[in-house]
Amino acid sequence: ACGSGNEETTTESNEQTASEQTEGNETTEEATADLEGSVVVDGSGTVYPLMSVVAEEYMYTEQENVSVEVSRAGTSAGFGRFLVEDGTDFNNASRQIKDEELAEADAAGFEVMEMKVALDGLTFVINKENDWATELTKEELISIFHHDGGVEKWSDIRPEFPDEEIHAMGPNENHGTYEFFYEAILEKEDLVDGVNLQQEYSTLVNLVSEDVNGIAFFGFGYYVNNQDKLQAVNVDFGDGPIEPSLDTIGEEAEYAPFTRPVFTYLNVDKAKANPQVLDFALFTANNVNEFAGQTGFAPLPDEEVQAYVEVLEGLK
Amino acid sequence: MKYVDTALVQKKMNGRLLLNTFAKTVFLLSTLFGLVVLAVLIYRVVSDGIGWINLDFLTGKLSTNADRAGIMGAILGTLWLMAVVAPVTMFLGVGTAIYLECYAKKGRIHSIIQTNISNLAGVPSIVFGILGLTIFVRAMDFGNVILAGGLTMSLLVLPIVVVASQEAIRAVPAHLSEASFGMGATKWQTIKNIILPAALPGILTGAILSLSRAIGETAPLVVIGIPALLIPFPGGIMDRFTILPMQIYYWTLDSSLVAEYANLAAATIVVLLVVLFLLNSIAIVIRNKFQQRY
Amino acid sequence: MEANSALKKGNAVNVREMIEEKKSKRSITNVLEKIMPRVLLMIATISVLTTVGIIFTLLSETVEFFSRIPFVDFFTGTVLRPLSQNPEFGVLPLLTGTIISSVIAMFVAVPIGLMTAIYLSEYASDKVRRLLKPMLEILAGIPTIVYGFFAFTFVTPILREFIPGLQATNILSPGIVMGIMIIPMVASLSEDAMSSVPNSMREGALALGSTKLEVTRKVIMPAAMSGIIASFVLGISRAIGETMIVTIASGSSKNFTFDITQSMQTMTAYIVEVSSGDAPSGSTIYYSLYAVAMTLFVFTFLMNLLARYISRKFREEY
Amino acid sequence: MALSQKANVAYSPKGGPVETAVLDKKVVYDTKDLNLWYGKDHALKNINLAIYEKEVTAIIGPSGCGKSTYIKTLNRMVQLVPTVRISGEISYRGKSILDKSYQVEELRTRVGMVFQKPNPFPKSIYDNVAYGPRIHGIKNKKILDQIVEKSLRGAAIWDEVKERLHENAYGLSGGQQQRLCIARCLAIEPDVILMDEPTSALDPKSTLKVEELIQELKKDYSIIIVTHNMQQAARISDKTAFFLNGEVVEYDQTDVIFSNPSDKRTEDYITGRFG
Amino acid sequence: MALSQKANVAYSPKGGPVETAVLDKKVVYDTKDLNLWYGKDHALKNINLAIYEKEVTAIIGPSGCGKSTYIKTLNRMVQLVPTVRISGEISYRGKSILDKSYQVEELRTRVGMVFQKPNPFPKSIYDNVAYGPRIHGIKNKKILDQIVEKSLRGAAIWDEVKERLHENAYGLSGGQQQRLCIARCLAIEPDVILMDEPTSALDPKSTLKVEELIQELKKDYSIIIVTHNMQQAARISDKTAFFLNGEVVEYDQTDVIFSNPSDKRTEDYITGRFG
Ligand SMILES: Nc1ncnc2c1ncn2[C@@H]1O[C@H](COP(=O)(O)OP(=O)(O)OP(=O)(O)O)[C@@H](O)[C@H]1O
Ligand SMILES: Nc1ncnc2c1ncn2[C@@H]1O[C@H](COP(=O)(O)OP(=O)(O)OP(=O)(O)O)[C@@H](O)[C@H]1O
Ligand SMILES: [Mg+2]
Ligand SMILES: [Mg+2]
Ligand SMILES: O=P([O-])([O-])[O-]
Repeated sequence: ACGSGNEETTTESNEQTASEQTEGNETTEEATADLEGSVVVDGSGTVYPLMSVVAEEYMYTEQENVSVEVSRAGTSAGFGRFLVEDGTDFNNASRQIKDEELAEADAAGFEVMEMKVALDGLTFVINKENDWATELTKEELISIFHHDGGVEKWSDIRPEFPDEEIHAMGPNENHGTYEFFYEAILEKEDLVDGVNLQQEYSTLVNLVSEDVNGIAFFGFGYYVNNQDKLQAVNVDFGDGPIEPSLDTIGEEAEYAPFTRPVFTYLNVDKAKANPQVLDFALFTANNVNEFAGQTGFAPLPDEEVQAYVEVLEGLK
Repeated sequence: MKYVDTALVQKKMNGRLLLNTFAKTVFLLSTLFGLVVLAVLIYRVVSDGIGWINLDFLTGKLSTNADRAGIMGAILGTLWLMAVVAPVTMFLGVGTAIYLECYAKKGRIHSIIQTNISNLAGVPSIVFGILGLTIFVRAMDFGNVILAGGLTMSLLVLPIVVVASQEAIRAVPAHLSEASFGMGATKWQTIKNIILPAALPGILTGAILSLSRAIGETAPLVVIGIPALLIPFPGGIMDRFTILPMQIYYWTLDSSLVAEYANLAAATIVVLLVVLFLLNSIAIVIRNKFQQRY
Repeated sequence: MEANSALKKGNAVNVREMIEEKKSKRSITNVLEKIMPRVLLMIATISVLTTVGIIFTLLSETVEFFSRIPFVDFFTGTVLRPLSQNPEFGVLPLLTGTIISSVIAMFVAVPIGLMTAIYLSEYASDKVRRLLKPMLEILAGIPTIVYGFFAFTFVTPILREFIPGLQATNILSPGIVMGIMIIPMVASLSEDAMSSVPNSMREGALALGSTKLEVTRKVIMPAAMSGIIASFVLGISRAIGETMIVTIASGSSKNFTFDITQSMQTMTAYIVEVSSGDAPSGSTIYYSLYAVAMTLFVFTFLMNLLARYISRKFREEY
Repeated sequence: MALSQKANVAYSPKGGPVETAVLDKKVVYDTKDLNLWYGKDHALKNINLAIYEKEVTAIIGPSGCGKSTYIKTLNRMVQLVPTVRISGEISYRGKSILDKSYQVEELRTRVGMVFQKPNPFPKSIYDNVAYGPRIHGIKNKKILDQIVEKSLRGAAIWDEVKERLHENAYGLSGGQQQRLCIARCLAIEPDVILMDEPTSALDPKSTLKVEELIQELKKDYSIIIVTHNMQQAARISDKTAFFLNGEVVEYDQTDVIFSNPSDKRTEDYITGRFG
Repeated sequence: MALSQKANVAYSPKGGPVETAVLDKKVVYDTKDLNLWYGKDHALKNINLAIYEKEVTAIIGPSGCGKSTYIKTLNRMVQLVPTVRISGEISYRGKSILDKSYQVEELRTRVGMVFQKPNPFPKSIYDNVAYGPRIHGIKNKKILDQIVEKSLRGAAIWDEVKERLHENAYGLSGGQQQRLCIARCLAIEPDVILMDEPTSALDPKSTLKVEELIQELKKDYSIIIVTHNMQQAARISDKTAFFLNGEVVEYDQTDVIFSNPSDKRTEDYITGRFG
């Protein structure tokens, strides 16, 4: 029930999924409340909506004396706080941890456990009044953002498009979303000069919703919640335009080239030392699929999640 | 020989008077401009927010779910922050003011401190945030807890309290302290028994005004770092916390995620403005009621 | 009256003796008397230590920053890409953002603040002044976050009705709102300056047949000019240091541009952005935070000094 | 004492018709049944006075008797005090100035005023004098130069300041400042000059200069001067009004007032028995 | 005038030895060659004065002559002004009080002071009187009660305030406030009471009351009173010192000063020729 104008379409179906899944999960409803202490989560702004809901649910239904605080400095910045001695307990990430970062964890002397929490579709959004760029090929999209794409105006993409300058935007380098885009899609080629990179997703939403020539990319969740203000570009990966949706952004589904897993990283040593951290990790693994849909993510396959539960149980 | 042509003067007179009347109108309109903006601002905020203010909102926990989100955590955080700021600034501010007004000789030390205070008053609040981050959060390793935030805010509003206290102390007529000295009281006895009680209303007024400044400040706490989602209520000065302006900040930013957050932000602004209004009213009451006529 | 002296003689209480007797116990008073000045001096020193602390923290990290990024590159660079793979640290985008937003603010605050001051000091009756002044002061007491919200959700949409090219985040709207926030400051300080021009000056001019407007323009304002200008400078200083309004309403693009319809970042907003990202200490971007803060500090410090210098140096002798 | 002319008594305690002065002197100001209150404070009570052209009229009386209030009523400066209420009538050159329709700005260009404390503007000497002409629309530099010189000469200060016209007026001594204020007043060529204790802030030498100046000015202007100093009134004025507690006790030729007052209170005051 | 006793002249213009008073009166204060500067301003010049026990000594002189400065030197209050420099000597009961080693607080518990403007503390009447004893460590409620009553009786104000001891002192009239200040001073049972124009802010009736009180008090205390009012000095004092421009022009029995002054300036002052 936290969507905006789009409640009828998404939320209801999600609630159904949620309740179905709840039946399969005995742990959820029993609030045992025997743990206390705090759990500190930082990192991805993309993952924030999902993890904040998980954390809130955990505190309301599971352990009311445990304080789970969730911040959202962005994936990379979050790792900065995570990969130090006495850092945060969890770091959400919208890209995979890098080798250098893992090395830092080693240096700080603790073990990191990676948990995928959901699947996210990198979504390109345009203004509601933009009636020409509603369907673009993957290559055309890349050419808009690539520094060498040779595209400045819409008409540079296709001659029938307006002769107007394109305003390309995206989250800034603090964000995993940026890095995913930069590394996996642009293959580490620089972004176009003059791209407007912002810290806050809300700024991006506003910018595009008010700018006919704007185009921005970010996680699917930020699009779902702003369908009244934005429209998504349907991407043609070679087999015709695909609309990003919960159904299409699965790992094997049609939107897969722009789909990426999102993660949370756990400081294993802290989980061993602090039962509430471990407990929250378990809760997350057990319940994250339940909340994925309503926050704009596609859920992971159940087996994958179950594997985490087993690993975590082993830490007890 | 006449230089001043009376007829000409007479002719120009009407134009000058008209210009004067016109200017007066423009000046009045300018004055009203600020007030109109104020009215619009308050109207906007209230109309967006008032529907969301109810007991559950005021006493509830924070939530990502707009319907059940409450601001008790932020209110308590604000109160805890005040619990640090009020005594610290009063102690430092009044102490400094007493030193400057009663002890310091008008010399180098006096002018260094005095100049320093007026400079400090002009330092942007965000710079205090960096100071707090570097000293309290990191070097002293408090972390981003109430104590660190409170100490940072205390330094930020210190000049306000110092200046107000100085004025209050200076306003205590010399003949009162002379009477006390004349009885053989020592300086400290005179300060403690005569000057401070007489200056108290002025000092309190300044302290309350400084508190209301501290309550509204956001920038330093952004730098210090306040979690976006923190549900449990703070219970002591070493707890992490959020405050009303930070909640407004996050809700404003996230309004693109959940549209109702904009209403929550507006509702929180209403609460914040009411708190500020109450504080300022108290300050005015103290100023009017307890001000002694000597 | 005779009864009085009788009372004195026959009285059991001998205050003089008691005072003498208590004198031995007055050591606490004496100790307090000795240590209080020192204690208070120590307390007073804390404000100085705060300044020293600010300068020291800013300076030490800034020095490290400049050991990585040449001083000249920082102050002449027009590209600011702190987080990029190949970062660049030119502060000019932030400086222009800061200066442009402050200039816009002053375009609002100076005329309106000054005219308000004139109205209150020269035209308004006592009663009206007593009513209007506190109301204006409310405007100064509104938290900046509220102004930020106001700029973002109200002023920008309205401006967009009139200025089609205006972006959703832009420097114009927060500039205007900062100006509104500063009006009471300019008004109140200018009004103080004008009210302190002695009445004899007003009477002298009125007696020559001047209208109030002429008195104000030709006599009061020139006489109060130093105070008025000082109020402007303090207003600018306030605008330079203002954070939340620009952070919320101008976004975080680091454009080096003079187009006020665009999103720009100020020094303060940059500090907010970098510290919300919580840059890991040791990284260049972390140090850049301090370098920018130092620049900001020096800027506002100079403004405050200037204001004080103006109001002291050019104070009129009446 | 330099009283030479003789005129009929112009004082009319019962508010009856004022007898016209001989020697063809016209009435400049005619005050009838003037009452003035500051809030509840009855500061002027039933004032009836006729003031004549090209004379020096002195107003004397103890502190607080309403002297300043009265002359400030003559150019309506008194109405700057918000609580003031006035009844009765003052006519200037035949027109009732207390009428709302009478433009004060115009009145004040015809009636100059010099105050107790010299109050030059914080501008150059030149700009002080040129202030009046300028606001009345005279912009021509040459004409202004002439006006400034003439006014400064008229105020007997030209020789002292001609070398430093563009220096700040605050560099002048108190006596010079006061004469500058008189010059400023002359620059708009007034008809009447009101002076409220113009020498009380000055040393004896400056006082003498200003007194001489006043004697000179009365050839062209009608002057009303308030003074605390009875010797001064006796020295320079043609007529003298004695105020007490907001009332005019006696108004007559100056030599009559000082040599042969008809009211006991006047005599008491003049002989220093009170005030 | 109630002067009955006779004493030798205690004035010694050349700073020579002061003759001892007859009638067994001891010298309380002895001032020798006292000079005092406010910055560069030479406010007291070569003062030599001996003040006697259980007498009223009046100090008269025109405004600015140094009267207040002198009596504030006697309890070293004058040193609250930072620019003050002093040379010479004042001994109180034989001890030099200008010595750094002399504790001012102690001096001031023995020498009370009453000021020109009544200056009660913004506290209750009771607390005002109890202030002195309290700061000197007397906390016992019963004893304080007694002291308060005794002092208020001593200052002849007990009957007027006994019903409202715990009301704020600012509710009292000016004259009552001044007597309260005297009571406050009596509460620490001083030896000397300094009074700086204690009646100048009071109406005639209150003045009379305070004057009667002073006559009463001198049975137990030595009183030094500064006054502008020569009649008052003549009415209540035993000795009078006439100050002029920071110097003591004449010091003698009050009746001598007023009937047969030896200095022309004293006579001029007393007969109202200046000041
Ligand atoms: N602005 C004012 N508001 C209220 N009362 C006033 C004001 N100005 C003067 N008065 C009162 O009006 C009475 C007459 O004052 P006015 O200044 O005319 O006396 P004055 O004869 O000029 O005395 P002085 O010789 O002291 O200048 C006095 O009682 C004074 O207190
Ligand atoms: N705090 C001060 N600083 C500088 N000069 C002072 C100070 N107090 C008094 N004076 C100067 O010292 C001189 C004597 O002043 P004092 O107050 O002793 O005079 P006084 O005889 O008490 O006059 P009054 O009758 O007006 O009270 C005066 O010229 C005065 O200007
Ligand atoms: Mg007057
Ligand atoms: Mg005195
Ligand atoms: O906020 P991010 O998910 O892009 O790091």
